[in-house]
Amino acid sequence: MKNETPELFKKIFALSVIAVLIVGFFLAFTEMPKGWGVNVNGRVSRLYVLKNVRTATKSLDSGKFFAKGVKPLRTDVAYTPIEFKKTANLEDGAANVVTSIVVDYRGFDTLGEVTVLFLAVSGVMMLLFGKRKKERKKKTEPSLIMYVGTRIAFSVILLFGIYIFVHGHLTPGGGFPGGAVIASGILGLFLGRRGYSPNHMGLKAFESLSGIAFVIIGLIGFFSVHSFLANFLPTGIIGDLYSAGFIALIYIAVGMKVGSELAAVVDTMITDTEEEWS
Amino acid sequence: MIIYVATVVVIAIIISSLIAVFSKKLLSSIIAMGLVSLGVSGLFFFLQAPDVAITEAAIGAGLSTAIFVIALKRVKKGETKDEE
Amino acid sequence: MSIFNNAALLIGVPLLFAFSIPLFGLISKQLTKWVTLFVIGFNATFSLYILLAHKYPAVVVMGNWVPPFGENLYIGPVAAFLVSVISIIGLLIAIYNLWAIKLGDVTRFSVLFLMFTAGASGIVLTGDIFNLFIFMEITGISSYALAAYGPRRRALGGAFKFLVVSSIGSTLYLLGVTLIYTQLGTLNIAEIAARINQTTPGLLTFAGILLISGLAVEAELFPFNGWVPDTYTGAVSGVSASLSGIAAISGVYALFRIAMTVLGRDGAYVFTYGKLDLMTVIAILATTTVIIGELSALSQKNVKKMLAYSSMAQMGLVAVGFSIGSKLGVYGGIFQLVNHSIAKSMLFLIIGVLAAAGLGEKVENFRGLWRRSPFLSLAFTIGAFSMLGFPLFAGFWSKFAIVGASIQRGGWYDFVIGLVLFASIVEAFYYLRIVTYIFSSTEVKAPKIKVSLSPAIPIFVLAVAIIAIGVYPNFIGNFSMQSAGEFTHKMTGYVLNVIPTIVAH
Amino acid sequence: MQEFLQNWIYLIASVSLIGVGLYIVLTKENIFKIIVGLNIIESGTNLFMVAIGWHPNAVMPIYTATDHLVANGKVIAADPLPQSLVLTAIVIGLGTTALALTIGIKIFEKYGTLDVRKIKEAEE
Repeated sequence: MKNETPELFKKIFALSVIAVLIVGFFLAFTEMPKGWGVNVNGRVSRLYVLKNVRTATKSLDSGKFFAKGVKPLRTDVAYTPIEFKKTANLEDGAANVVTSIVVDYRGFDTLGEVTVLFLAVSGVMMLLFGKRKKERKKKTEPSLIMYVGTRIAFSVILLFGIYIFVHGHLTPGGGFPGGAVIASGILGLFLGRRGYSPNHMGLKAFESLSGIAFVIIGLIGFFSVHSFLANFLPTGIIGDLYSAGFIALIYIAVGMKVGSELAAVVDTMITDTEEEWS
Repeated sequence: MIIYVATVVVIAIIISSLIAVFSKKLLSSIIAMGLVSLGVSGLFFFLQAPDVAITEAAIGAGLSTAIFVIALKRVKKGETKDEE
Repeated sequence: MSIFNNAALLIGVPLLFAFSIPLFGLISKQLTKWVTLFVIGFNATFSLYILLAHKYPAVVVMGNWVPPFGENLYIGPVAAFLVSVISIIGLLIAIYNLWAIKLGDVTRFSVLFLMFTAGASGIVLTGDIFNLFIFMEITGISSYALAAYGPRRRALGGAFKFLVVSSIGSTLYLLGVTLIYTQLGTLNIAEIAARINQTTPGLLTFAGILLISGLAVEAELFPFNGWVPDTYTGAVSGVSASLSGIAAISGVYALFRIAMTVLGRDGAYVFTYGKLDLMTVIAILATTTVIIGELSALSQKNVKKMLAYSSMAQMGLVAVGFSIGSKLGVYGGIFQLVNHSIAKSMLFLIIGVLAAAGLGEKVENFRGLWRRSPFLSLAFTIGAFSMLGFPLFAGFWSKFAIVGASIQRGGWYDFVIGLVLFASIVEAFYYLRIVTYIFSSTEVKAPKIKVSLSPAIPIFVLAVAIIAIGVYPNFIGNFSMQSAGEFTHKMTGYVLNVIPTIVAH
Repeated sequence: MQEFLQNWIYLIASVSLIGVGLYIVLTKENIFKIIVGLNIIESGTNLFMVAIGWHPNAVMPIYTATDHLVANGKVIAADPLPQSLVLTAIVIGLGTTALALTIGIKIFEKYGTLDVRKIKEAEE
């Protein structure tokens, strides 16, 4: 009985917090555009979809962009038709608009995001650092089919992952899911073979070098166009594999980084370690 | 029409999130969480967001759950039950 | 809009080296700490150059997409000043870490510490409301991991609590950002700030609550600061020092950048938004924080826990200063923030040195410290006097400014005088208790404490800084005053510097 | 009915996920369960963010066969900006989860329990 009262209070407290939150959200939802009311044209995304940020920038310079008071005239920005596999030399040549926002228009966010993942992995490795324990007695040895199957599957999964991040600017996908797919292939190797352990030196080098590659691509933009993470390559014809400038390069770096990092997380978490503070 | 399918998925998601709350076993609440992620990634397809859907399926539903299970295995010697 | 793209290196260089530190770690673990030191040193030098050569106000354009369409960093007086403070304190703690961090995974610790400092600078620099979230996560994730570092098991509990509270906080922040985006269709701080009146009142009120409660976690305000004592007590002293010296600055900055620039009105005082007087709410929360923090600190036997509660109370005082809303009040808040960072990080570093010498964390353990180490005793006393606002120490001027601002503002803000007085008296109680312990004599012969060079340098520099600010407050005060102007006058101070044509009729 | 669902169903779903997650975090004592709660909150947030950029006539924001993202000079694609933000948020969520689980594992190694109350008792 003594123990139940705080439990009950806790539940009531939680429910009241949630109730306040729900009421607040309901109020906010009634006032915000939703469902049929959503209009992308009033938002900055319109410029990203039309790939026409440069024109908007020019009208910003001449003071026209915010002409009516402080209301931006995004709907007035010129519309030039974009045709798949035909239109060339757009300011951003990626057919997938989400990718062009993630890597190009808001590439700095993505650099930060890669850093967050890197830091999380660093934290995991720092906390689980220590002497590696000897593998305990195996209870079940995976069957031969499992052993061979995961090895064959791994190469297929690896190829698929690479496909996803190389085609990030054309099809849905990109560096993050591609890297995650590769990491799940490596997870399969762990399941298929007891005591499997990847090359740690290689993982570390991969992880660092791909991260460095990302920053260096950014710095090339800094030194050539004088703006960090600027797209310094020609954008080509929309829809081609060789288009969209540096997007493919960055997504390759991101894919390799995410893949090696997530593999490192899986590896660190699977291996039992003994802490040492000596 | 597709909105009705989405509604069914939403109901399924909410049910599995409730399973995650009330299940006594940790493993089943982790699986329920994975199902929530999977359902949400399905909803992303209905919301015309294939990029997000693929990422959520690979990372949120796949790897996240896998890491959870691995971590659970490491602490399995002790308690796996959520003591109410 | 003047453009100063070179400042992108303040983020780019730390990132480049953070990614390559694991490679340096293959050569030697000790090398990685030096790499961290040099990179933060570069940041400190560069930001001091920006501050002293007066390169601000300027916009840093990322990816060659001009704001409000792309992402940008904005270097105003606030950013130039606070980044310098963050980098210098980071540099000093990195020097301390050369000595303190020897065990465990030193390489990864260096990565995390470097990005912790760079992330905190990023929060202060960024001009994009979503990018702010990213930098909050960079600082947050590295601080959870750093807080869990160390052989003591209570570090883990504190770190976990911090992680849970902070991730819920950042989720709330993200929801608030999303709600504002639905109506304004932009993520640029300057554009949102200029057009905040175009949102509907109910949505704005709720979004404001979400944003403020998300950011109050890092700023250590009342209902969201349950993590503070556990985390500060559990973590290694160097980490506690960086949490109170670096993360606190960026946390308070983020809170008031959103509350004053984004959601606020232009002009000297900041009043209602939507249906809610946000500043009054913050003032109430901050006052509660001060009272709870000070009273809890009073009853602590553990010095580190006492410092943690005191840190909470001081952040409350900073927030009170900001919430007065006048230029003088914000000046007092920023000044107090910087003084607190300097003094509190020094106190934590001293605790770290003492702990390494085998001295416990109990108050009684400080008995007779004067005989054992005059240097540390003197430094601790200086820090304590600055915390309680003794005249001719740094903390005096900032508390004085906050009191002055409340008198100037008048009305019910007069209570701030009483609050500051109350805080000072309670602080005098618990800090002077330790100081009297330090200078009381013991019969027992105890060996002298040897302080090696690398922890001595930061403690010495910080102690000298406290005295210097106390004797000559104008140097820092000048920068604080400029920063206060950026906060209170949001159009001329911030928005028009980023998007000059925003109100072209 | 259809219109109501189109306007509200995703918002209701996201808010209920956030609420359920918060309930777990606030009431449960098991560390792993709290992390499950954090994950559910995050799914809800992601759903909400994508939902605010969608309208019933929306198409995918990918230029494939034609330029049907734009009709009569108006963009009819779903808003790609929140989608890109969600991509970021998902990855950050994975990082937080991994770190939280690691701290959980360490706590279990050192305290022998995952129960928050027992950890508190062990401290005192």
